[in-house]
Amino acid sequence: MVEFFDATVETVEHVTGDLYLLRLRDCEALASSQPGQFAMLRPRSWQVDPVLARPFSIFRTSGDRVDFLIRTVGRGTDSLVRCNAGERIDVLGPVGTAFPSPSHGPTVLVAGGVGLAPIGLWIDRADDGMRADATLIYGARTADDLVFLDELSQRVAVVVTTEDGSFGRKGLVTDEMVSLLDGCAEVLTCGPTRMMAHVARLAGEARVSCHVSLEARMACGRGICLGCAVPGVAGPLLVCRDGPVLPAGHVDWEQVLV
Amino acid sequence: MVEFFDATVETVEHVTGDLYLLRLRDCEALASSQPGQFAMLRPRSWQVDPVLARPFSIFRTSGDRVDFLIRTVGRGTDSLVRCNAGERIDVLGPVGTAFPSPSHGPTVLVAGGVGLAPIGLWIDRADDGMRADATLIYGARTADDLVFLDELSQRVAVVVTTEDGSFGRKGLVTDEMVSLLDGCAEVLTCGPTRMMAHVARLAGEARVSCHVSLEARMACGRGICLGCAVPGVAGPLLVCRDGPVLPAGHVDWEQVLV
Amino acid sequence: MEIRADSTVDMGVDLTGLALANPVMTASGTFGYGVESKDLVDLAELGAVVTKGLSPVPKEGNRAPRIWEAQAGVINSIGLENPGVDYFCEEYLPVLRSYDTRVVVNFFGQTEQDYVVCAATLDAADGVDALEMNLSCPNVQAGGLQFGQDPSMAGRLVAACRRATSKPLWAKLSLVGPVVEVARACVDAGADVLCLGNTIPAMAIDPRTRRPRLGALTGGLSGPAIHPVAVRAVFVVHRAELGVPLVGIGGIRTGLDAAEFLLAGASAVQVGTQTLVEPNACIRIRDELRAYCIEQKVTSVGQLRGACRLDGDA
Amino acid sequence: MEIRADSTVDMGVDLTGLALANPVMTASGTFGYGVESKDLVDLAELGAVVTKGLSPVPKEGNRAPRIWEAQAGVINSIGLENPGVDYFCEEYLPVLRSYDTRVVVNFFGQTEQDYVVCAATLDAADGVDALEMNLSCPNVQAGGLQFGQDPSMAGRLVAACRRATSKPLWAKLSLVGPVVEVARACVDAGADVLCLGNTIPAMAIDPRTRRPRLGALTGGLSGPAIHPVAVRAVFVVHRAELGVPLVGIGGIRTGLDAAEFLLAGASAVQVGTQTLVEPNACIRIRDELRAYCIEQKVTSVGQLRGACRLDGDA
Ligand SMILES: Cc1cc2nc3c(=O)[nH]c(=O)nc-3n(C[C@H](O)[C@H](O)[C@H](O)COP(=O)(O)OP(=O)(O)OC[C@H]3O[C@@H](n4cnc5c(N)ncnc54)[C@H](O)[C@@H]3O)c2cc1C
Ligand SMILES: Cc1cc2nc3c(=O)[nH]c(=O)nc-3n(C[C@H](O)[C@H](O)[C@H](O)COP(=O)(O)OP(=O)(O)OC[C@H]3O[C@@H](n4cnc5c(N)ncnc54)[C@H](O)[C@@H]3O)c2cc1C
Ligand SMILES: Cc1cc2nc3c(=O)[nH]c(=O)nc-3n(C[C@H](O)[C@H](O)[C@H](O)COP(=O)(O)O)c2cc1C
Ligand SMILES: Cc1cc2nc3c(=O)[nH]c(=O)nc-3n(C[C@H](O)[C@H](O)[C@H](O)COP(=O)(O)O)c2cc1C
Ligand code: FES
Ligand code: FES
Repeated sequence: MVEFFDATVETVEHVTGDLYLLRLRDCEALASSQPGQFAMLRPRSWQVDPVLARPFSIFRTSGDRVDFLIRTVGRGTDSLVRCNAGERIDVLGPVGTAFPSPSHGPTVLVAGGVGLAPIGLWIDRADDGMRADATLIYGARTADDLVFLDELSQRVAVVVTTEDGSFGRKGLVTDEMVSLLDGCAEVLTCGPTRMMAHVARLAGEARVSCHVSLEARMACGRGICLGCAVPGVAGPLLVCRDGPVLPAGHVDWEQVLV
Repeated sequence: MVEFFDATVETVEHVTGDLYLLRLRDCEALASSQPGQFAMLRPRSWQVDPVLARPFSIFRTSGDRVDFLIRTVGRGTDSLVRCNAGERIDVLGPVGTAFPSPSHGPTVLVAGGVGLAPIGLWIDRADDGMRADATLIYGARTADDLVFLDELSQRVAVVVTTEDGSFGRKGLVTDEMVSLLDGCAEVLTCGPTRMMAHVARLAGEARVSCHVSLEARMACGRGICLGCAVPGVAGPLLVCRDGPVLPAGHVDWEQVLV
Repeated sequence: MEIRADSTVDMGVDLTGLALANPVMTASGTFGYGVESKDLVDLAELGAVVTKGLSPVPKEGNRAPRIWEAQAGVINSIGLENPGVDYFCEEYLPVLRSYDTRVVVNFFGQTEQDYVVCAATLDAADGVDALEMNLSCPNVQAGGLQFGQDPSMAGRLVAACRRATSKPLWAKLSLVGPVVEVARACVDAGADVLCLGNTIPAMAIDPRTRRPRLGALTGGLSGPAIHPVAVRAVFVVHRAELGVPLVGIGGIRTGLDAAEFLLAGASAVQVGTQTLVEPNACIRIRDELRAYCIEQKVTSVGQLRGACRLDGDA
Repeated sequence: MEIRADSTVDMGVDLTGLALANPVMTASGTFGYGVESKDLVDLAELGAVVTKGLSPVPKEGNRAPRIWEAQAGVINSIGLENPGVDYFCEEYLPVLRSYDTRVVVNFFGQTEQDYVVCAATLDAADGVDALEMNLSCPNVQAGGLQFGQDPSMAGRLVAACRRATSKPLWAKLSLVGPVVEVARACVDAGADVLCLGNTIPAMAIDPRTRRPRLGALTGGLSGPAIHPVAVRAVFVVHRAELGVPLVGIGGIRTGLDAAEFLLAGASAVQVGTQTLVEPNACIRIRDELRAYCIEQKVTSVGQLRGACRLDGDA
C-alpha cells in the first residue's frame, strides 16, 4: 500500500560523473517494494521552490534503509544530492506497477544509464535460479557512467556497451540484444525512451514478451492529477498508476517519441 | 564609492540566541566604510527565492574582511546564516550616510539589540580621546541577547540595561539616558524604531544633537527604486540614500510609528 | 506554532446554507474524486472534498506533457479530463457518501447547455452538498471567449444553472480580468458563494529544443507564485460588499497563507498544488490555522473574516 | 554556458525605426533615469535605458512601506513617484545624452491630457529615442478604470499620443485582462511597439499584525513568479500577427529566461526586478543570450524571434 511519510537522509555518496547514491532511513514502508516501483521524494527544505516532489526508482532496500541512484539533470536532482545527513524528506511510496515475476526461462535485462535502478532491484529480488537464467545488457555513454559493475557481474551475466567504446563493446545496448533473444522468455528494460522504443521493437520482432519502465513528469505520483499521461494504444496511460512498468505493446511508441 | 562585487563567506559563527557573526572576505571595497553605512547582501544560492538582497550594517572591518552581526528574523536572515564557508555572496556597498564625525565633547551612544552593529563600528573607528568621551548605553531583552560586552567595556564606558533585569540595570535604555544628557554634545542611536523615537525625543528635550540610524524594507539599496521611503518632516526620505543615518529632527516620528 | 490542547477554537464556517466543520477544503483537480485518497487521508477531517471538474459526457485530456514546474509554481494543462458526471454519480458518489465529509462537486462545459445538464444531474444526486461552477472555460458558441471573462456572459451562465438547482451554487472565477464586475454579475444571477480563483494562463518554452514545455502549448499557473494575486482578488471582491461568502484559492502552503485569505475577506479556503505534494496538507493547514487563532486570541475562526486592519484602525 | 570569443553573433535588433545594439534593456522603475548608475554600469552596453515613469508634473509616491517580498517575486507600491517630465528633460537628459546609449522614456498620466502633454514634451526633447506609454494607470475621468484594461479606451489614448509625437511610440500593456484585444487596439491606433507587460496586481497581509504589508494596501507583483504569465502573453499576442515588434518583460533572471520571450515572439526584452538586485544584470543576460545563440547555431539573435517549434514543425 502506498504510504506518505517522512524519512531521514542517512548519506549521499557521489558515485561517478553525475550519479549519486542517496540513502534514506525510516523507510519501513518501502521495505517490500517490488522491482520497478518508485517513490516520490521531496526534501522539506524545498519550501516554495522547487514545488513538486520528484520520482525515483527504488534501487536497493535493506531493513528500513532504501537507496536511490540519482542522476543530476536539473534543479530538483541537484538540490536533492546536496542534502545533508539528518535532513527530512517527505516520501510517497511505494508507487506504481512492478516488473512481472520472472517466468521460467531466460530473461534479458536491458538497462541504459540510470535506468539501471529498477533493474538492480530485480536482480536483488531474484533467486539464484532466476539470476542464472538472466543476462544484463548495460549501456552507457562512456566508461565513467558505469556503476556497480563488479557487484552486478557477481550475480548475473553482464554485457556492457559504451557509445564511445571506452569499456565493453562499442555501440548501443540494442546491438547486443538480438543474439540473446533466441529462446528468451522475457525482456525487461529501463532507460532513455528512445532506447526502450528500440528494445521494444526488437523484442516484438522476435515475439518475445517485453516490459518497459516509462518516465514522465509527475505532480502527485498517485493517479490523482492526471499529469503523467503518455499515449497508449488504447488511450492515455498514467505512468504513476498504470505504470511505470508496462507491457511494451500497450505503449503508442510513435506518439511517445514525438 | 558604492561598488557591486562578489565576496566569499569565510565563517559564520553563532554568537548567542538568534545572533550570528558573518565574516566575508574579498571585501576591499568596504574597508573604508564609515560607521552607519551598510551593505546589501545576497547569496548566489538564492536564485529565484528569496529575490531581494538584504541590508546589514557594517560591524567590523579588517583588511579585506568584513563582519556583520546578524539577527535571524525571517527567511532571508535564516538562510544567510546557514551559508557555508566558501559560498559566494553578491555585495553592494558601502551604502548610505554615516554617523557624523565626533565633535568634541561627550557622546552618548544608544544601542538596542542588533542596533549595536553600526555603533560597534563607530567605537572601532574612534580614537582614544573620542572613546574616553563616549558612553554606550546598550539594551537588550535579556542577558542572553547581549554580545561582545567585554570587548566593548575595554574601550568605552558601558551601561547595560535588560528588560527582565537579568544583567545590568533592569529597564530600558531610555531610563539611563537622561542623567547622561547633561553636558552631552551628541547622541547617536540605532535600534528598534520605537526606541529611537523615544531617544530622539529625550535628546530633543535636552537640546542635544541626535542622529538615528533608520530601517526600512529595501529593494535596490541605492536610491533607484524609491522603495525604502519613510516619512520625513520635509517629505519622504529614502533610507538607503538620505539615510540610514539621519538627524533625528528630519524624521516625522509620528508618521513613522503608525 | 505550538497547538495547546486545552484551547478550543470554533473552526466551523457557514457558507450560505452549507456548514463546514472547518474552513480548509481540497481544490478541484488536485484531489481526484476523494475516494482515491481514502487510505491516505482521513476524509472526515477535511472542510470539504472538492472534486475534479466534471462535464456532461466523458472528456479526454490534453496531449502530453501536461505538467511543467515553474518558479514557485506549477503549470498544468490536464485539459479537464474526466469520466463524465453520470459515471461520477454512479461509481464515486456512493463511496464518498459513506464517509462523513462534505462533498462539493466541480463542473464545467463548453456551452450553457453543458453546464445546465451537469447542474441538473448533480441537483438530483444524493450526497452532493454544493455545486462549484468552473467559469474559466471557453464558450465554443462565443468564439472561445471564456465565460468568466465577460460579466454578462458569466451572469447568464450562473442564472441558467441557478434555475437548474436549489442546492448551494458556487461560482469559481478567474483571477485575471474584470474580477469585481464578474463577481457582481454572478451574485446578481444567484451564486451563493464565490471562489477566487482558478489558475493564471501561463507558458514555458524549453530553450534547448525550442518546444513549448506542455503539449497543449499553454497551461494554468498554480502554487505559491499566485498566492498574492489571489489574496488581492479576494480583498477587492470583499470590499465590493456583494453579500456572499468568498472562498480563497491560490498558493496556500501553510496556515498563515490561509489566514491571509481570511483576513482579506474569505470565509474558507481551498488547497490545490500543496495537496499534490502532501496528501494531508489540508489537515495540517487546518491545525496551523487553529494555532494561529489561539495566538491571535480569537475563539472562532469566523472572527478573522475581513479582519485585516486598514488605515486608521487601531 | 561558455562564451567562445571567436564566434560572432549579430545581437542587433530593429524596433520599428529604432535600432538597438542588443535586445536587453532595463525596465522602467528599476533603473531610475540611468544616470544614477553611470559609475556601476557601462550604459553603452545596454540595449537601451528605459527610464522610470514620468508625469507632466512632479508626483509624490505612496505611503510606506512600499516593498514586500513575495514568493519568487516582489510586490511594490511605489506610486509612480517622479520629479516630472520637465525636470527630467533639464536635469537628467543632458547627462544621459553624453553616454552612447539609447534612451526610451516611460510616461503616464491620470487623464488623456496628461499623456499628451508628456508625449509632446518628449517629442521635442533632444536625446529621447522612443516613448513608452504605461497604460496600467487609472483613468480618473472614467471612474478609475485602467486605460489598459479597456480596448477602446486604450486605443483612444494611443491615438492621442500618436498625434503628439513622430518618434517611435511604445505601448506597455497589462499582463492581465483582454490582452490581445487591447494589443490590437493599440496597434490600430498607431503604436509602433508593444511591451508585455507590467506588474500583476497583488497583495500580502501580515498575519501577526493583521495589517497589509504595503502602505497602499495593494501593489504590483514582479519577478520570477510572473515570468510564465508574461511569456504566455507575448506568445498569444505574437500569434495574433499584429505586425509590430513585441518587447517581453517579466521575471527575466538569465539569458535563457530572455530566450523564452524571443522564442515566444518578442524582438527584445526588459529586465526589471533582477536589475534591482544586480545592477549589471542586463549585460550578463545579454552575454548569456549570445552564448545561447552560439549553442543554437544562430548567427543573429533576430532568428530566434517566434522560433518556438509548434506541432508538426521538425
Ligand atoms: C517512474 C520514474 C522513475 C525514475 N527513476 C529515476 C531514478 O531512479 N534515478 C534518476 O536519476 N532519475 C529517475 N527518474 C527521473 C527523475 O525523476 C528526473 O530526472 C527528475 O525528476 C528531474 O528533476 P530535476 O528537477 O532535476 O530536473 P528539471 O529541472 O525539472 O529538468 C531539467 C531538465 O532536464 C529535463 N528532464 C527532466 N526530467 C528528465 C528526465 N526524466 N529525463 C530526461 N530529461 C529530463 C527537463 O526537460 C529539463 O530540461 C525517474 C522518473 C520516473 C518517472
Ligand atoms: C540600513 C539597515 C541596516 C541593517 N543592519 C542590520 C544588521 O546589522 N543586523 C541585522 O541583523 N539586521 C539589520 N538590518 C535588518 C535586516 O535587514 C532585516 O532583519 C532583514 O532584511 C530581514 O530579512 P528576512 O528575510 O530575514 O525577514 P523577512 O522574512 O523578510 O521578514 C520576516 C518578518 O520579520 C519582519 N521584519 C523584517 N525585517 C525586519 C526588521 N528589520 N525589523 C523587525 N522585523 C523585521 C517582517 O515584517 C516579517 O514579519 C538592517 C536594516 C537596514 C535597513
Ligand atoms: C493539476 C491541476 C488540475 C486542476 N483541475 C481543475 C479542475 O478540474 N477544475 C477547476 O475548477 N480547477 C482546477 N484546477 C485549479 C485548482 O483547483 C486551483 O484553483 C488552482 O490550482 C490554484 O490553487 P493552488 O495554487 O492551491 O493550486 C486544477 C489545478 C491543478 C494544479
Ligand atoms: C520598483 C518598481 C518600480 C516600477 N516602476 C514602473 C514605472 O514607473 N513604470 C512602468 O511602466 N513600470 C514600472 N515597473 C514595472 C517594471 O518596469 C516591469 O514591467 C515589471 O517589474 C516586470 O518585470 P520584472 O519581473 O523583470 O521586474 C516597476 C517595477 C518595479 C519592481
Ligand atoms: S503524477 Fe499525478 S496522475 Fe500521475
Ligand atoms: S532601497 Fe531602493 S531606493 Fe532605497
